[in-house]
Amino acid sequence: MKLVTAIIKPFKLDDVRETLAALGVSGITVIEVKGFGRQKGHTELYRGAEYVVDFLPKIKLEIAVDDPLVDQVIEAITNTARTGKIGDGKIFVFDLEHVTRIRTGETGPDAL
Amino acid sequence: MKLVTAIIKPFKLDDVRETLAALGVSGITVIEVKGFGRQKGHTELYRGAEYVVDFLPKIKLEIAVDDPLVDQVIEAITNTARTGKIGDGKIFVFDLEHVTRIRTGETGPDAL
Amino acid sequence: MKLVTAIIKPFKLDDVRETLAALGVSGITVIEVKGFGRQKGHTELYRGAEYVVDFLPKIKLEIAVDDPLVDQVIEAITNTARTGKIGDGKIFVFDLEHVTRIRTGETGPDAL
Amino acid sequence: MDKLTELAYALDTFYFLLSGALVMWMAAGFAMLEAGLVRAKNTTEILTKNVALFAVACIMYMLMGYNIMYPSDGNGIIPAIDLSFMFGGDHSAEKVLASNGETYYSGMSDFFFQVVFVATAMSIVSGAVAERMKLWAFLLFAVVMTGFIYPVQGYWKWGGGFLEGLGFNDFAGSGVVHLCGASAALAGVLLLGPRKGKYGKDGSINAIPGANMPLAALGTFILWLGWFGFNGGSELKISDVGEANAVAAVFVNTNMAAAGGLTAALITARLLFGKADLTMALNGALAGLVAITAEPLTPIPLAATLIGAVGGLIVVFAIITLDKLRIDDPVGAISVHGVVGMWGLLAVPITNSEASIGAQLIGLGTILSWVFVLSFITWLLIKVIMGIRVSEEEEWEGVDIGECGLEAYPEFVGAKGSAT
Amino acid sequence: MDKLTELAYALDTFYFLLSGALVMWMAAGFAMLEAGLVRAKNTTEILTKNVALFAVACIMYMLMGYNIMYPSDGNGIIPAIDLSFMFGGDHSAEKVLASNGETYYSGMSDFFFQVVFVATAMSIVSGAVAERMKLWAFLLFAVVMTGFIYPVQGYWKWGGGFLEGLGFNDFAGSGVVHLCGASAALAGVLLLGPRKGKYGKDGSINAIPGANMPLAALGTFILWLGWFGFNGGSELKISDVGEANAVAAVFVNTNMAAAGGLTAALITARLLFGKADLTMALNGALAGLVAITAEPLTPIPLAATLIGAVGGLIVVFAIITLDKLRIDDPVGAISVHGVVGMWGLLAVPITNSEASIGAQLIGLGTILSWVFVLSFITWLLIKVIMGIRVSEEEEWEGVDIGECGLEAYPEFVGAKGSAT
Amino acid sequence: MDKLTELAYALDTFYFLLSGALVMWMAAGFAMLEAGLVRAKNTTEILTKNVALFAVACIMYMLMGYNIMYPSDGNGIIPAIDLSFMFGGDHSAEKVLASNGETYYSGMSDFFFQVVFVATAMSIVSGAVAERMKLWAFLLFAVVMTGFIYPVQGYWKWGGGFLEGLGFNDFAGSGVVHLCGASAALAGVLLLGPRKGKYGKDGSINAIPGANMPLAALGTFILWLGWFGFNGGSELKISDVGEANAVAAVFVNTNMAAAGGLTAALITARLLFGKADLTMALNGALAGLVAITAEPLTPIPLAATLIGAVGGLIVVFAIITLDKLRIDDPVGAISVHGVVGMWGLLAVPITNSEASIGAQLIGLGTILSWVFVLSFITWLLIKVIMGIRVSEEEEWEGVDIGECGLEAYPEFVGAKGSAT
Ligand SMILES: Nc1ncnc2c1ncn2[C@@H]1O[C@H](COP(=O)(O)OP(=O)(O)O)[C@@H](O)[C@H]1O
Ligand SMILES: Nc1ncnc2c1ncn2[C@@H]1O[C@H](COP(=O)(O)OP(=O)(O)O)[C@@H](O)[C@H]1O
Ligand SMILES: Nc1ncnc2c1ncn2[C@@H]1O[C@H](COP(=O)(O)OP(=O)(O)O)[C@@H](O)[C@H]1O
Repeated sequence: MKLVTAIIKPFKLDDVRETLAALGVSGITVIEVKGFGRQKGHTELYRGAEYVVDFLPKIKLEIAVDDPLVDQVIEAITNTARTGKIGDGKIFVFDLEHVTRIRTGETGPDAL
Repeated sequence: MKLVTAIIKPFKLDDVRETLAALGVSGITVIEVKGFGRQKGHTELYRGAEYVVDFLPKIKLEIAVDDPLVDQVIEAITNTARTGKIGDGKIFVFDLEHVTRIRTGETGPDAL
Repeated sequence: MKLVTAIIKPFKLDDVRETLAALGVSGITVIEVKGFGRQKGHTELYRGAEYVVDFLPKIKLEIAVDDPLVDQVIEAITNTARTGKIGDGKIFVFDLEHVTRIRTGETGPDAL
Repeated sequence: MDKLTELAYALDTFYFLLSGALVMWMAAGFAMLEAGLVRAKNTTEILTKNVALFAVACIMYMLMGYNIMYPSDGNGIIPAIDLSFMFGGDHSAEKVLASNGETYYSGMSDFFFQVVFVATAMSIVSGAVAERMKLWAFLLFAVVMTGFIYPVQGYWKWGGGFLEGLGFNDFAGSGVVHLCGASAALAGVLLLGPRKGKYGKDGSINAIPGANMPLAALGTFILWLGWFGFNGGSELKISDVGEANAVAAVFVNTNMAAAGGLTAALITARLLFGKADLTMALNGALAGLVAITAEPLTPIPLAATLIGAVGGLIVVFAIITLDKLRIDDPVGAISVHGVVGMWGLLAVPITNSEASIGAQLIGLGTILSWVFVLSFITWLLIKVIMGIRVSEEEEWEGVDIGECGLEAYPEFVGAKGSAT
Repeated sequence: MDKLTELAYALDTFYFLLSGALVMWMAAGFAMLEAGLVRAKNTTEILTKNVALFAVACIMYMLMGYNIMYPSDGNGIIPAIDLSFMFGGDHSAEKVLASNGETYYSGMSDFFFQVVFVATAMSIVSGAVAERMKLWAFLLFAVVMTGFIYPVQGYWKWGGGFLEGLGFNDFAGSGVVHLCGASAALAGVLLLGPRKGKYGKDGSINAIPGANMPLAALGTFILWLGWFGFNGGSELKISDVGEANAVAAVFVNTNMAAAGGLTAALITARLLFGKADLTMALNGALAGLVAITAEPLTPIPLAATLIGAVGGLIVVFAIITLDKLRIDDPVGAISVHGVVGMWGLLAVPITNSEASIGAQLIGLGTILSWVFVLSFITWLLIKVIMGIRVSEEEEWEGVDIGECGLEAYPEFVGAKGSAT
Repeated sequence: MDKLTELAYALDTFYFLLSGALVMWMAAGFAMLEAGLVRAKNTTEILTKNVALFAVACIMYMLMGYNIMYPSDGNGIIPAIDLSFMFGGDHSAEKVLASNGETYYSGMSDFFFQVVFVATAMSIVSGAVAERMKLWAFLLFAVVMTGFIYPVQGYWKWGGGFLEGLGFNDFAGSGVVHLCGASAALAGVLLLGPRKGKYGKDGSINAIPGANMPLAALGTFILWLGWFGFNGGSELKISDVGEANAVAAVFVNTNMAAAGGLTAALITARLLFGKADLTMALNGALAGLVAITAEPLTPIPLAATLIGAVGGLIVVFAIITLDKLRIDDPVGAISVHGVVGMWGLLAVPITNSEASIGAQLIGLGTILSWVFVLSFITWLLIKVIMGIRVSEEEEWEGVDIGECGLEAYPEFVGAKGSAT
């Protein structure tokens, strides 16, 4: 199993969620984060003093999936979240050693 | 070392924290997240228009533990966070390659 | 590639970000978290009843870096985020199996 | 001379209307105070209760309450009811001129001033039962309270009933309004039980901090301002030197009592807890206001300050004590309006030589027992019929979604669903 | 006798000034209501619009509007303009005494009372076009609206123009102020289009919840309070028994209509949606207030309650219907002030035997068409010159950063940039 | 005739009391403005300061201040003190009737009006020293300021002291209240130093955005409303045609100046920064109000607008300049009340031919130096005794937890502890 995490632009959340649901992904965890990367923040003036908004609001998704689905999930996110403009975000994939579903105690792929 | 992460229902936070402390877990990092899974959100009407609350508030815990403790931690969380109702959450375990304690520079299990 | 995550004190964020930028790190994702560890929260009285602020506000950084940079990044964070007082935080390192840049579809170290 | 009488009538009416408008504004004060002191997940619902109870109070008092409280006739205990106010009507100029100064303000302005008082009494209740009482059960209680329970005891004192006859003194309603509201609240809270998580099985008392302190402070300022109408308007007349001086003295004393109460509570909290607990300071200001309400005219300013300060002192201990008794009142309404309301009633004889402690005790006891008993029965009936408490799950999730279908702060992470 | 006349003049002036101050306060009410009902990312900008429109309204009405609306002369359709108000001046004591009661309050107080009315009309617009209209385009429209469009129709009715001559009844401005504001808003909304994401391609209507319910409730309470000045002051005089009674009746009816509107909307929403939608209840209270504004004097309190209740009922359906028509009005301003404003005008003949449904319809039609057409042209010109809508990207990111360079809640995670 | 005199007395008293109530309301305005412009982690504490300073001001002014400021006697510089106000007492009807119009309002109402002014002066201070000054040190200063420093200079002008004799003009207190508050604030800020992180070692100036813009806007609206009482009440009398006209003119000019100030600041900020900075617009409105306060009666409306507009222009540059001088004033209080207060004083001769620039300068200099020097000494003493600044760690963590033990927004992630 893998944990696919994706940093995306906030307004793409709904589209991505729908695409993933269509793929059969059964769960997603969403975290609001602030991103710092090639896409630069903006400098604002507040009462005449500078005010750099360095960190841009992003959404981080965490999706645990069984191995066969990984590539499809990556592709689906890439296609749906892309605007082609800088700051579209990243996908990171980690090895997931173990999963438990708290409700039932099931473990492994069944628990996803 | 492993990183155990758990997605749980928010109101279970205090109980889980206490159980883990009893196990000897020395640190926890807590993140407020929104979850999307089998447990469905609810549809509300706001001024007559539909308003789907898809994402339910959840708490994500991250606990770095040394290998011998992993199973106990998983079990403790499973038992404490379980309500038996859908949406109780998941536990994900990752391999943790390296740890540093910033204050002292210690690394490895000592740093936990 | 590795994912370096660091839990730090909030007011160190700007310094750490600058140090990392100087190292050539091209992106960081920042998450506000609450930490529970050796540093104890404080007990307050609200209207005469106790009110334990167990969880202290912390900042979690996630930085995906290519292998050669990992040690430098750990060192830089350790040095910059250290105040020497309890609660300075931890650095956790994970193996990062795969990276995609959503905008371009690039993968691997190029995508960082 | 006739024009002069008319002008005086106009001034008194205007003064009365503006006082009423200030009291109406107190509804906003209660709404903000309560919205600030509950958790985010219960905020929309407490706002809904506050706006809706005001509307219910106006309608019920128009339909029934006003005629019960100020009946054309009555035997001192049971008023003679005709329920005709809803059709309006006012004093003609001829009648005013012929009345020899007896009729000196508009009847409509009288209703306006009175109706906002009943809303105040009801607003006191909403805070105490916050975060767990069902919305519609609460509104049903509001119907009974504002249409019947409040007006009857109001009649006993202000409508010329037996308490008035006994020499019970209550200038602007430490008893008739504040103690009344608190008694109803107490009955509700006893039947309702504390919020989940407030008291541990081991006897521990857990703090449940309010979500929005600026709102709580704003609410207190609004109430403070509105109280100038509440007490100032209760002089009922302003159009000669003596009356104008009286109204001015009431303004000054009302303000000083609030200042005294705030200061005393802030210092007490600092000494007891080691910190300057803002919510206690706010409750202290309100306690000062409640304390002076029974007699804001006769004290000199220094005395008013002290009467308020004692109120501020009392309220801190009352809040702590109620918590020990496991009477869960999220905003401190029972302490502020009930416990300190009693202090206000009992303090009248200190500065008003016409008042007697005996009459004050009778008044206090009458109001407390009438309102408590009637309210208890009403709450109980509602409990049997439709239940008064939301489900455990709804309480965890917050009553906003369950009752109102919308969150108060939907975009702020953690606003909903946070633990405790 | 002269001193008596002077005193009456003073009382009437004072009453007028305080009424005006209460109406001024409504600007804060609109600001809070709108700030509560938009998303966090658009909050600073809506606040900026609200404070700035008030300033623009004051300045333009001083420079032009007041003289247009209350000209020294005119033919009933086109006023004779002299634009001299900005230089001030007031009635001398001699003139007052010689006027035989005709001149009974200060001219300056009249301007003050009038200028806050025009600000009210303009505040209605800001809510409807919120979250997508450019700030400076909006302010440019405010210049034209408050300097020209509003005053001209105001002249037709209150300045002694042809609508007054026709027997059109509009006591405090259900038409002249509320319908006027709503008509301008409608024209703007039609040209502007709905917010992105509000209506799906598949015909779905998406809710976009407001970010801060306590502010919305506070705003409604402020408006409710201010309305006592709005309607109460519109009697224009208080200094004898008849006038004092009239003002008191207006206070009572205004309050009862709000209560009726709130209750009706809350119950309707509960029946339709299954939940007690707070925002509908708030809109219901405002609807009740708008409904009674055309005639708050003649109804008995029961009738006022019912007129308000019908307003509250209408507003719920109006909001749903406008949404179906894809007319996107984030705060419900067009429904509250426009649709219910019409109801208010048409309800006048029910209780006022001097009003005729015909004259009411003519007035309604005149105001609606004049304001809508002129506003449409103005918006269109502004659109051509500088554009009226922010860029798509700015809309996604929130207009706060784009227009004002600062966030409303910069420290709260998720305040900005959250999806939808 | 006697009844007429009494009625006039009643009207003037009522007008005075309501004006005072509006000024009291300004305390809420300052509290909201400041709570909006500080960071979330310092919000509870600034609210606590604001409510507590009001209470302290009332008590100290009752005990000492009022008798110092309006003494029974004095030599123009040192007042003869008797400290008897706290025991109350008012004009008898006989005295009023015998006074031949000299005694035309209640003495108690005078105290009420005056006491809320001193609270205003003190409120100005709290904003400037926000986010780093110790709570109890601040309240100790409030004791000295409201009991002694303010009343002495108040005596010099309004109590019949030497500034009054010199022909110094300050209608409602651009100097006596606003410059006074700002001078005390400046002394405090200089001793206190800037907030950590405000100025970089490299000379950079960092913006520290306020946490809650709706509160800042609400605070400004409250102040705007309250200012009608502040300036309008300072005419002191309304009961004849001339006085009524004067009060009306004051209302109009006060409003126009605020509108002018807001517009000028908004446009200036837009031109300088490229964005419509809401906080500057709000400060601009307040600047307009401060500017007109020294003379709101003689200007024609157009002139009032311009005097306010100049104030709005000045305030933007003052804020930028103070920042360059590293004088850290989180809410802009020194610029709004101090710099623009001076402009207000100096602008009096433009429209009031009885004022001279010389007398204005003497008044300005006297108030500024007296208040600054005395305040500086007081702050210094407090600093020596108990310290005036919180610890570095407490400042990073926010003073809410350290001083008050509770967070303003405990449920919102990131409310506390966010960087900077
Ligand atoms: N090396 C990295 N480690 C962690 N997060 C990153 C990294 N690089 C980028 N990110 C995240 O991805 C977001 C988008 O990256 P950015 O460099 O701005 O644009 P792009 O995705 O187009 O390359 C950033 O805001 C940040 O949250
Ligand atoms: N595949 C997954 N990847 C990431 N998070 C998941 C996944 N499945 C579930 N979750 C998280 O766990 C929470 C609970 O899951 P859900 O399917 O609703 O119920 P249950 O835990 O009972 O199976 C979700 O709200 C989500 O936050
Ligand atoms: N075992 C752990 N797992 C996850 N997070 C931890 C762990 N230990 C500490 N942390 C995080 O690091 C923060 C600092 O740890 P703490 O024990 O307080 O001090 P120190 O870093 O000085 O050892 C905690 O607040 C928590 O967020």
